[in-house]
Amino acid sequence: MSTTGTPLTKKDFKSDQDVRWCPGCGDYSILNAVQTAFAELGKKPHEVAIVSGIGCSSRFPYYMETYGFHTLHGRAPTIATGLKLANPDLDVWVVTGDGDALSIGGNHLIHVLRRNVGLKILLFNNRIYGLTKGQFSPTSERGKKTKSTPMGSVDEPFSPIGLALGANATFVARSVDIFAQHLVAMVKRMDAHRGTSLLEIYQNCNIFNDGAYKSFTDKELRDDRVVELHQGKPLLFGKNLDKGLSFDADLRPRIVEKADAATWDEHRANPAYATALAHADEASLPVPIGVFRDVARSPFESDLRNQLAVAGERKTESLDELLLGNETWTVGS
Amino acid sequence: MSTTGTPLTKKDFKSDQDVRWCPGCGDYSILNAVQTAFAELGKKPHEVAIVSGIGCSSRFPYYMETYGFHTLHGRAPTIATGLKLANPDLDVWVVTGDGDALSIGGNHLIHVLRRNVGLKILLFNNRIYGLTKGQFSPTSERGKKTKSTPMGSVDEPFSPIGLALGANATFVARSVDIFAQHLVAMVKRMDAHRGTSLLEIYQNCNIFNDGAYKSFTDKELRDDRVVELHQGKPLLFGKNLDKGLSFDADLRPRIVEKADAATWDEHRANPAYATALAHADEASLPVPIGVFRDVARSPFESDLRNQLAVAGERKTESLDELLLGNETWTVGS
Amino acid sequence: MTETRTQTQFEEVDQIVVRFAGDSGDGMQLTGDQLTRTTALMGNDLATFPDFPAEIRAPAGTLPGVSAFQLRFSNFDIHTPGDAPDVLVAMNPAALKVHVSSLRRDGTLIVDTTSFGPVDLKKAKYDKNPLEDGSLDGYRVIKLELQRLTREALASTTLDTRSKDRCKNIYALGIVSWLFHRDLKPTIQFLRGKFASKPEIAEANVKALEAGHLFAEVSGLFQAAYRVAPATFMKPGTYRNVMGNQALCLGLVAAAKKSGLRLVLGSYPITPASDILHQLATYKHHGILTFQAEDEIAAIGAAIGASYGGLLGVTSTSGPGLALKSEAIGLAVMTELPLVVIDVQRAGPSTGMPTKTEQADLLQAMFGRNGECPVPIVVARTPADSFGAAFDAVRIALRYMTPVILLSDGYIANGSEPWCVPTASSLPEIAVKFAAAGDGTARFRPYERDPVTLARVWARPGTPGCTHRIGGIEKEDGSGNISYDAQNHQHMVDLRAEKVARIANDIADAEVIGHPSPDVLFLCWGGTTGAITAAALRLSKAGHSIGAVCLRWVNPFPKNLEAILRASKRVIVPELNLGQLAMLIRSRFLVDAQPFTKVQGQPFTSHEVEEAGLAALAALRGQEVSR
Amino acid sequence: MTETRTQTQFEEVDQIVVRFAGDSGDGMQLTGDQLTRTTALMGNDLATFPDFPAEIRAPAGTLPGVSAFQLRFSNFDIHTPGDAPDVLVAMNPAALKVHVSSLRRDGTLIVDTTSFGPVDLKKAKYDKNPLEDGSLDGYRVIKLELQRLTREALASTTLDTRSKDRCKNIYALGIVSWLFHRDLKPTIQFLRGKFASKPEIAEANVKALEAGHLFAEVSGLFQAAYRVAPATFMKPGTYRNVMGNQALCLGLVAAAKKSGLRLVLGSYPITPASDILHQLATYKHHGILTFQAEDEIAAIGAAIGASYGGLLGVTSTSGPGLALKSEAIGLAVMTELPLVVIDVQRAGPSTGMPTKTEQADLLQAMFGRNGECPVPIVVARTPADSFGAAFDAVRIALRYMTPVILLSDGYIANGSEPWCVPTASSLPEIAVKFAAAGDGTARFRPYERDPVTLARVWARPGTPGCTHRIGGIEKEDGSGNISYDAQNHQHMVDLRAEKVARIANDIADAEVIGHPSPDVLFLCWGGTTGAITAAALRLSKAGHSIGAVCLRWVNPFPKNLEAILRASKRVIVPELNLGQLAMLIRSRFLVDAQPFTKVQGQPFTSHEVEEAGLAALAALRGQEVSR
Ligand SMILES: Cc1ncc(C[n+]2csc(CCOP(=O)(O)OP(=O)(O)O)c2C)c(N)n1
Ligand SMILES: Cc1ncc(C[n+]2csc(CCOP(=O)(O)OP(=O)(O)O)c2C)c(N)n1
Ligand code: SF4
Ligand code: SF4
Ligand SMILES: [Mg+2]
Ligand SMILES: [Mg+2]
Repeated sequence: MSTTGTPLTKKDFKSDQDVRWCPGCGDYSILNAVQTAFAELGKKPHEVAIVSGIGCSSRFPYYMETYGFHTLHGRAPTIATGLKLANPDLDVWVVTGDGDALSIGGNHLIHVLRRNVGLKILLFNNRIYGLTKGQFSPTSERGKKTKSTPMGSVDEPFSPIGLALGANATFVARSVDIFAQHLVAMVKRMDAHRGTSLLEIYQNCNIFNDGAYKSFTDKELRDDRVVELHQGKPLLFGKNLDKGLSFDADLRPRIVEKADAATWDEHRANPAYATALAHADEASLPVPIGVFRDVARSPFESDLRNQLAVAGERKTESLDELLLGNETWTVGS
Repeated sequence: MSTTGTPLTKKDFKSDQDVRWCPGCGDYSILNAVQTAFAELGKKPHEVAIVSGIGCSSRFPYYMETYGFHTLHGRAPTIATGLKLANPDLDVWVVTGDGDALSIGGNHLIHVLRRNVGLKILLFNNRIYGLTKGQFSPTSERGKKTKSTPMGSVDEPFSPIGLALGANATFVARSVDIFAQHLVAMVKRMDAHRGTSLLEIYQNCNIFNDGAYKSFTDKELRDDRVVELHQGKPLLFGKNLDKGLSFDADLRPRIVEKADAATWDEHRANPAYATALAHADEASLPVPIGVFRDVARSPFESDLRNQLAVAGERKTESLDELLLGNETWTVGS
Repeated sequence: MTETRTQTQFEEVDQIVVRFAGDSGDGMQLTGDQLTRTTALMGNDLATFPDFPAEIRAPAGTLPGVSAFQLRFSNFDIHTPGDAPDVLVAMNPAALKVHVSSLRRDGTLIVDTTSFGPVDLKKAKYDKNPLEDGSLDGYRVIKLELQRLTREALASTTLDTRSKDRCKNIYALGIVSWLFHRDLKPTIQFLRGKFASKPEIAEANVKALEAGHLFAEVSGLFQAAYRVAPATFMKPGTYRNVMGNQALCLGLVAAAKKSGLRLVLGSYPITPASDILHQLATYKHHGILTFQAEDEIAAIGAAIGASYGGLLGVTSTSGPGLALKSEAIGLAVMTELPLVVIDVQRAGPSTGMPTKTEQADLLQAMFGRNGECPVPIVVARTPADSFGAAFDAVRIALRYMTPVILLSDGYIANGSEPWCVPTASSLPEIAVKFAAAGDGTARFRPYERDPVTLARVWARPGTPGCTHRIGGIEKEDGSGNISYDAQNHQHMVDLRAEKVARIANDIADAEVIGHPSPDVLFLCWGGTTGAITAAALRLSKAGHSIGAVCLRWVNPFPKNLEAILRASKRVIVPELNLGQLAMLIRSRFLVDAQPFTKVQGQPFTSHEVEEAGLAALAALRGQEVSR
Repeated sequence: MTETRTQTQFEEVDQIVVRFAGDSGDGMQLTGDQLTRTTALMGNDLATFPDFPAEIRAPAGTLPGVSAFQLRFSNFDIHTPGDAPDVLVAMNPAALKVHVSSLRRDGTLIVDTTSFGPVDLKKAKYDKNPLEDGSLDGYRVIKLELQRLTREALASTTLDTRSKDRCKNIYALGIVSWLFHRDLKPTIQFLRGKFASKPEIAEANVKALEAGHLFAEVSGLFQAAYRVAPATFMKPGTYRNVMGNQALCLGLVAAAKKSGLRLVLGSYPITPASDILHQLATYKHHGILTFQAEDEIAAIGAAIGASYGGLLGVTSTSGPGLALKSEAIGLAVMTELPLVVIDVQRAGPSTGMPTKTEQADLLQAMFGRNGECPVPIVVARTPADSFGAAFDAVRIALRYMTPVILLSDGYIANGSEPWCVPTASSLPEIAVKFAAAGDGTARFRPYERDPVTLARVWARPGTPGCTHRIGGIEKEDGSGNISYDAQNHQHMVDLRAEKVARIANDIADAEVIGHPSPDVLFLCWGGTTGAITAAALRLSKAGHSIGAVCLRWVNPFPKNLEAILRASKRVIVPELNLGQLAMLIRSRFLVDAQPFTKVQGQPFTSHEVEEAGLAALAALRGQEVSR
């Protein structure tokens, strides 16, 4: 709770509440990474507010020594929008789950993205409903057997990044709970963006969807199964960065020689390339992590605030003048 | 109301209710085109159900001699989903507006698209709220001055097609209220698709947003300002189809010589090219109409019905057996 | 013919009720608005009732397309726009069909005969021509070919015929202005302003207005013009005319200024609440922030977020939107944040009849949330009273750290009346105190309370040393930590109820209008106040033991209400629903309050209420005799 | 030591209440379930009360992580899982801390002493070690190092230590099984089935079970084992044990089959309603279609769509979800479509305490919609009664063409009791008639009604000649065309209310339990039925003039309710809210019904209710004397 003096550390972002996730849950690593990043960014606890929805992930604010609001299932983006409008200088983060953000809250999510409200959204994607004990979510793979789909789900999943790009998001990135350094770096990148930044974090729910990302996050597989996006750099992967990723004529990503690797540009105005990667097949291609898109557009809250300023310059009017309006008459005593 | 015998005509799809749109509204042309298409497709009125939300556009079902359900603002896709699950053989259409589909109803829209429920969605996009008398909508251009935004809106609009592609839609197309033939053709294309088909229809609201599309739909401008997408054909436009459209390295569409025009393929698995077109700048480039995407994926309702069939084969159980369950004991008399 | 001008007979009357009815394209609302403005400026008391069609523009000439505007003005204190008009202006057969039956017997019917052909009659579902079949015999009918008259008047202009025809309503306004001795100047000024960029049109309209006025005078069609002296009963002060939604917005802004807080409105358009969004959007120079959200839930979410951020969050909607906001209102209750939720009621259920009025959301406002979730409810009673209701809503929300639901309805929202404008300095200050910055030594306790109001402390995010977490899960009092403790839950449920109950300490006592200790008491709330006040005043003046209480707060009830109810022998609750307030009163006080209801999308007429009062009185006397 | 085995003392008792409490990872629910199963199969009457923690898995050893399961079984008719347990099994200090106070004075406390180190005690917020500070003196304390015992018992297996430790709860179950003379076979069968793919684990568990059983017998720690004879009062028939949510699902399926309609469930997961979705999802072979929607609104939308399509639409949720569905329920009312809306209530307001029970959604169910929007409400009263409630909900929804809200709560939903299984043929048929195909000569009129029930005609889309349009706008009766007519609106509002009122003709009369014409009447609804029935029966048996009515339908009320209320001298309404039914009763009948409430996330104990009854009786007698 210290608010002055010496540089803050990770510990200064820990609240006094017991953390109540299942032992082994990926949420712990994310909490750790965010606290680390916040400390390294030199944030002050009282300048940050974290707004969440409902879900295991949405318990996050309780564990952070910042301002926090644990709201309603799916509605965090709306409340965070109001908060940001109220106080554009406040550093507002949103924590949400795949169910919270993409099932019940899908509409609010795409609307903040299109508006480019200055919110930083951490989307914990465990491809399952954790808190309600294991139903499939809008990011669960087809055929997923869960309590609510004993014969397997028949829903095609969303690509959260693809959806965000479709909604005209200005900053979209992806990381993984256990890639601590990468995750910290991504949190810092989000922080630097003006407008909405969305970070999809692959998160393991070891109780209801254990190993969801094992096939590409396991230590031994990682190098061959993950490709990191770096601005202006070729798309390389493999232990010695000896393989490349490129796009065919239909813009389908495909594995190529190192030399033929496409160069990544996160600043492209048109989201088509990022879309191509977002919808790439996870099973057969390396999974991209890093920044998919980062383009500039003025944040909603500053445009709105600007209008107030302009209006204020154009017209001054006392409360009395306002109440009286243009047409009055007087009744004498 | 005739239901037998001789081939039906457009008139057979007219209900006995007075049409109550403003004189000159684009909705009239759309009504006409849909009635024409239905007749030409040989549909029978009782085999069709039209579900709508709330808005001027959503009055549509009242004017069609079919089954019709005028539901709640934004919720038509949910009710249509239930109806299609109840009766997969029924021909279910959804009529919605830009506010209905993309503002309050955005989440339901992206979820039916991802699930690929067998619904045919006509999205009347007039870039305004008609029924509530003229507020800006999620498709209104930035800076739009309306009753609710006297200093101009600061919201970035959605590209409905871009959003739909982001949600993994299997069929997405665009047409214009006054392009009667094209519109009829598009309605027929939708009809042929299995799964969700979404048609965005640019519609003029002559009361609250008159001339929204004038700059490219006016007779004199049309040839130079509209490009029709045709499967396997180059992207050509201009009076004599003498200009072409292609994509630069960043996949930004740009105007090129006829010979250099890109070939359109609506069947691409990856939605990136379609996305590139969907987000193209309307002011500087010809506006694409036609089918952006048409790919195959099994419809939600048939997958779900299949599970019932499989389950039925695997296990037969009488109601008595079900009620008794596995473990019972008897109390004697 | 000029000499006739000077011979104009003026009949002095104390009030006039006039209704304009025509196609929604005919500009009836504009016509009515102008007559109202002028009348306000001439110092009469007045009340208006615009009646919109459901469609933006139904096909011309059809019954659903009819739009109407009623104005009543007087030299005495009036409370409703009147039951039956003295004068009806019907611009086409459909308007005639819909409205003629409400015209006063022997009333004046001005009818535009331009379109009474077979097709027009059919559109209006007339079998025979009503102008010819004797069905209008009881009225003083004045048939005018308005289209021809207008065209003739504008013959010298360069306008095309269609544009000329569009001036028809202004021509009619000219006629009516003469008839009621209304000043033309305000309208002329308005027309020149409105069409500033099209001076041709402006002048054509002015010409039509003056021509209509002249025609009325010289044609000799009218036996006399009427004059209503300015109202004199009014308390001294500066007056303006306001519509309900407008007054409500002014109340919000005034309260925000008096509290020193910026106001953030989160809203989603819906009839008849949209004008609140529109109006507040024009107050940006007062620091008012409006946000048109993607839906009602996002709208209230943004308002809650703004309140959490230390601003004044407000959200406005109508019944179906309130239904959607119910879950979020629960969050505001649980997190004890100030918030004003405005419901401008319309006829339901479901989509219902959006352009018609009703008072059937009271129980939804009281109970439409999961769990024990008490919310105070304040109601706007008349167009001008909306100012005070809104001001009060803000005051209580901030003082008690609670969401407040403000109920208005379509009838008051669009109706208008004169309003004695208060000076800013006469309005009470609204004290707001935020938690002060801490030094980090003591943990901030967000659920510490004011012992009097039970309001919790409000800390603005950004304040050093006050970091804290809140949410919708039950929390420990004081610390605000999550708690599943059984006793704590009971405590918190009781406490939230008690907090709302204590608001009774902060609201005005109920006042009895009419007979001071009546045998028959009308108890009403909201938009029926005008009709009930009028009835109670008239009946008590006529010597009947009848009075009325018109509630400003429905939850909690004012402290003196119980005594008033018990003192009267019969309580009648007139409501535009099936008896919602009656049900609250009955269960709370175990008093045999009788609902008197009407659910027709229309307000009560004073007459209906008077009859109900007299019937109750008669029944009571009968009982007393037979006892 | 084998000879001691034959010397076991069996004490015959008529009932036992046992509670298991441990970490949420300790498998308490599974242990309880198995003991319940066995007990059911042994023919006792029983009732259970599982009490979940809010978190999936709070940190091991902490207070919020404690999970408990209480079972009461008997040879006589019981109605609740019991107030104070006779035996408490506490698996760690936190479990001890949370639950010991409810143990009967002189009750048996079996406590696992494995983890009572300083760290463990601190996690449980114990300052001192309760095993040593004398605070447990009043109880018969049996301290066991369960971890060591289990490890020893499994020493010969190849399991790793962690897996061995996981068998601890089964070892404890073995002990308890001996103590209460419970058969081991059903549990052994279950374990072999559950771990079919891991036979090693299965056998280790079986071994632990048997070892626990043997240990209890040979250790001599217990003075005696207890035997509860099978219940004999039960009516003859075939029984099974059912949980409330399960019985509810069976009721839905049975009703669907009896109506010949396919059932479509649209749902969105939410505690404690999710199991309805889970359960129905396993009935695909019965043609049941389940759809996990993107949210609660989509869920009810799909259900409404299915009903419009001619199937039986059902949606299930808990309080916050019901709030979100309110707008759509209004649509179902307006379009008069059959629909069952299930609300398994949990403690509110807002997110509240999701794993705790409450009855505070009654008024939301009654009034939580815009406009006058009546919906019938049926309630589940006990776990097994949920079957009938669900069946009735479907029956009325189809017969009256109306949405029906079915209220259950967390306490009944997860509780279980024996259920006398009806045969399919004994269940009433539910007649459903769809509009027949037309030849297109006459326009189909979707709002033509059955004169008795006022139900409108139901036409399945796809039927030739029946095309029609419906929607949420007010409609003309008969034709179903949009109508803004004032009189029609009044007619339709009245008619929708009347339709719901007429359901009273089709529901069972209220029955008085206990004293047949009591001076003090308990009036209750839903999940408090067990406690109130028990109290009324005991008190009336003891000679007090106390009886109870436990409502199945809350809207409309049964026809004979008024007479019953008026016949009693005092009406007490025990509810887990602040008095919601009481408020409906007071306003409706103007009877001074007194709420007796508790809002602690926990059910009433019979004891609490008995005290309230006796107090009311005493007050009444006092009054009678003083009169
Ligand atoms: C209105 C409402 N509906 C449903 C729920 C129940 N609920 C709580 S969390 C949740 C989903 C959680 O999934 P996700 O967002 O992926 O979070 P996770 O627990 O996996 O981190 C649901 C359905 C609720 N609390 N409120
Ligand atoms: C729950 C709810 N919120 C708001 C409204 C008000 N409303 C009706 S239609 C509409 C928007 C209409 O815009 P759009 O969907 O674009 O249809 P259009 O009228 O332009 O065809 C709104 C906000 C409503 N009927 N219900
Ligand atoms: S249920 Fe899954 S997501 Fe939730 S806390 Fe446990 S491991 Fe984490
Ligand atoms: S308001 Fe616009 S969209 Fe609506 S009917 Fe009129 S012209 Fe058409
Ligand atoms: Mg999740
Ligand atoms: Mg629109």
